[in-house]
Amino acid sequence: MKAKEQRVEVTSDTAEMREVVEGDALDQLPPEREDDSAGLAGQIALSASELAAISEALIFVADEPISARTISEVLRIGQDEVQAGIEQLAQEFNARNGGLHLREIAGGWQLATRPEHHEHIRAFLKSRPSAKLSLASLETLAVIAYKQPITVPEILEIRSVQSPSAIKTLLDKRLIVAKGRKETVGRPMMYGTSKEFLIQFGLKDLSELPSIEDFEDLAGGAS
Amino acid sequence: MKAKEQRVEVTSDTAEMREVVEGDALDQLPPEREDDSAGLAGQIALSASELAAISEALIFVADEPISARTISEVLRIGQDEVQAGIEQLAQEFNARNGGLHLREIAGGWQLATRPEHHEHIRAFLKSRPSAKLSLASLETLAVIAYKQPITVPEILEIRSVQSPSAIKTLLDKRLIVAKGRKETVGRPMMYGTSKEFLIQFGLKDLSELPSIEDFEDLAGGAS
Amino acid sequence: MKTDETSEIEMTSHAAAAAPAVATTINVAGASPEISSNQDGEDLKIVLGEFAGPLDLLLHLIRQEQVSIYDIPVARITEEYLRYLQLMKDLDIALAGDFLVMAATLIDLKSRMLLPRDPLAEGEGEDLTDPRAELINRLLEHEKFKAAAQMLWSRATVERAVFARAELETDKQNPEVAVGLFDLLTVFQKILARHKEEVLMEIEREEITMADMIDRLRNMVRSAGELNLFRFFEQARSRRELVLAFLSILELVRASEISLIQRETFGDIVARSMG
Repeated sequence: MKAKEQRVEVTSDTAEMREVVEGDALDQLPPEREDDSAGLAGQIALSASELAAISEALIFVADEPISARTISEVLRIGQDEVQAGIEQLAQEFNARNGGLHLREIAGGWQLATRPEHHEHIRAFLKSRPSAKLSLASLETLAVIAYKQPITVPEILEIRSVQSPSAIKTLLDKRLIVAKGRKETVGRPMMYGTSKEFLIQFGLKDLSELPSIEDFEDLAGGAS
Repeated sequence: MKAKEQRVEVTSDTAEMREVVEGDALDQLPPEREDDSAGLAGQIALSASELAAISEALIFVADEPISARTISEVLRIGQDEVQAGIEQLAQEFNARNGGLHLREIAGGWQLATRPEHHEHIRAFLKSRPSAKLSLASLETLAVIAYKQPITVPEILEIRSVQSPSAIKTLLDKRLIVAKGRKETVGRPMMYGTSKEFLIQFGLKDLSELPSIEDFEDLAGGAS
Repeated sequence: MKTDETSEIEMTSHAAAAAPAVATTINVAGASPEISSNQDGEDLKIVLGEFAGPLDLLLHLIRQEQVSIYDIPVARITEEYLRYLQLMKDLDIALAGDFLVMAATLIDLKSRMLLPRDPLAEGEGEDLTDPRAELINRLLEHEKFKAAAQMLWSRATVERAVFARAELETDKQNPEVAVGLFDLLTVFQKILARHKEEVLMEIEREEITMADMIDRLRNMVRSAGELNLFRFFEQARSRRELVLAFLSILELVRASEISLIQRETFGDIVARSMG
């Protein structure tokens, strides 16, 4: 689930999925420890290498970055242990220098290709770089990222524009989300960046953004 | 007509920025071989480890098993060489005994989880913390959220589509709760959103639901 | 000029004929448009730089004129700014109101710079601040966000070179559409719009009879052999039709033409032909 606090997932047919997974695919599998589903109370004893392997499998299967916490909950194993296991795994992956790397992004872990292979991958996928944000949207996003939570009038004020169309674009692209109301006249809605923002801009979390003051030198010096 | 276009460019600093930025960002990427796009005719010289890494990346992003032949066509490299590279890669992967293995299936290569981990994977898939809604449920939820407390016949009146199963789904997901009976004929049950709903959508209280006015702030606004 | 996209204007052949003349005179904001030789000038496409807002344009002009942001020659910059707006007007490009507001601000500033300081206000020590101060602060602030936008841009560029895995079977089994708060509102608005339309249509629609409804049900079950009743109900356009649909099911069950099957508690109900 993206941006937990803000979103609800929608699916067409969950019941069907269960049947497929449980019925079809899994019957063919070799039996696993039987106490798994039963032993809700007890922890599972896993060797470090088993833990790493299972974490790798879960990271691969998850359709978005998955946190050590989620993995620790699924496996009922201490979060620290899982975190350490994944960090070890990431090191191995990255030392391997293969086609994949394991990275921390948007509060979770993800397997992804390396940037240096992008041309070959694009050639294969026949994909072009995805639609870019307009400069207006990008500047608006920067304002929101650094001033969040912030209301529409405040954003427009900073940018000296009257049209909120860039804000609407960012909302449509799910790069920003509503963050409650401001307790002033009219209780305007406040906005902030989303998990999708972290993913698209390759950030672990917001603290990874350089401080806005770091841009001051650039700004002053330009003239 | 279109063939003979003439361009007048009013240059601007922003256009420049684009180039600069794009230039910058890509410069940060490790350089890729330059003859890639140019050398349609010639083969690319790749070291065995590069070839393995790129093959791995391609197998990873492909949405179905990908054959050595396809890879050899994308990279413009002999098929035998590619095949040997992948087999080597598969051996490494499988010797590693990690969470993934590289397998040959349906005439192609595929990365997949190992059967012995499927129990955990299934546990994870089941645990995905999400309230999953069909479009019908979402519509029903929207009506309830904005018109609460509301009875089933009233929902039906607005949605003009059958909703009983959607209401049951929403009750199951605890997104809505019964809010007493309406004092009319038949005393139908009224429904409203729950605390769980607030949590899922990251709301402090219902007043934080975006209103039509908030929407107009974003959509209209521009004069 | 739109604020969102790079403006592209295609001019007609008439305009193209005049293009060379225009080309030599366009020199606004220091921009020297390059015009490739007009081969036979049927079309003229003008690509304008993208200014994300009036502050962007202003910053550009300040840089163009190579003046200090802390000591803006207001008269000169205002003139350049207005020339740019005039060019946009000449080219018939709709300008966002933002640019006009800024023009007004600049003109106001220019006139205030020309006025001698109010001696009274000076006495109170309030008007000692540069009338340009507010604008300068805005520009400095804007430059910071512009630099931040640039940083985001390069991050996104790198990120676009990184790929996640393709969709897996397990994703498809669990298709997810993330829904945010505003989706809830959008969906609600759509329903209201749809509802309004249906109410209008209902007035004109011919009323269906019980016999029609029974025929419809019979045909639907027969043609498919099996019919999910929810699908049947969904065809009902009004509450009245819904009632008729329900009654027609009862009728065919009573006549043993169909049987009803529910595979799981609260699951969908399926009608099957008994013929």
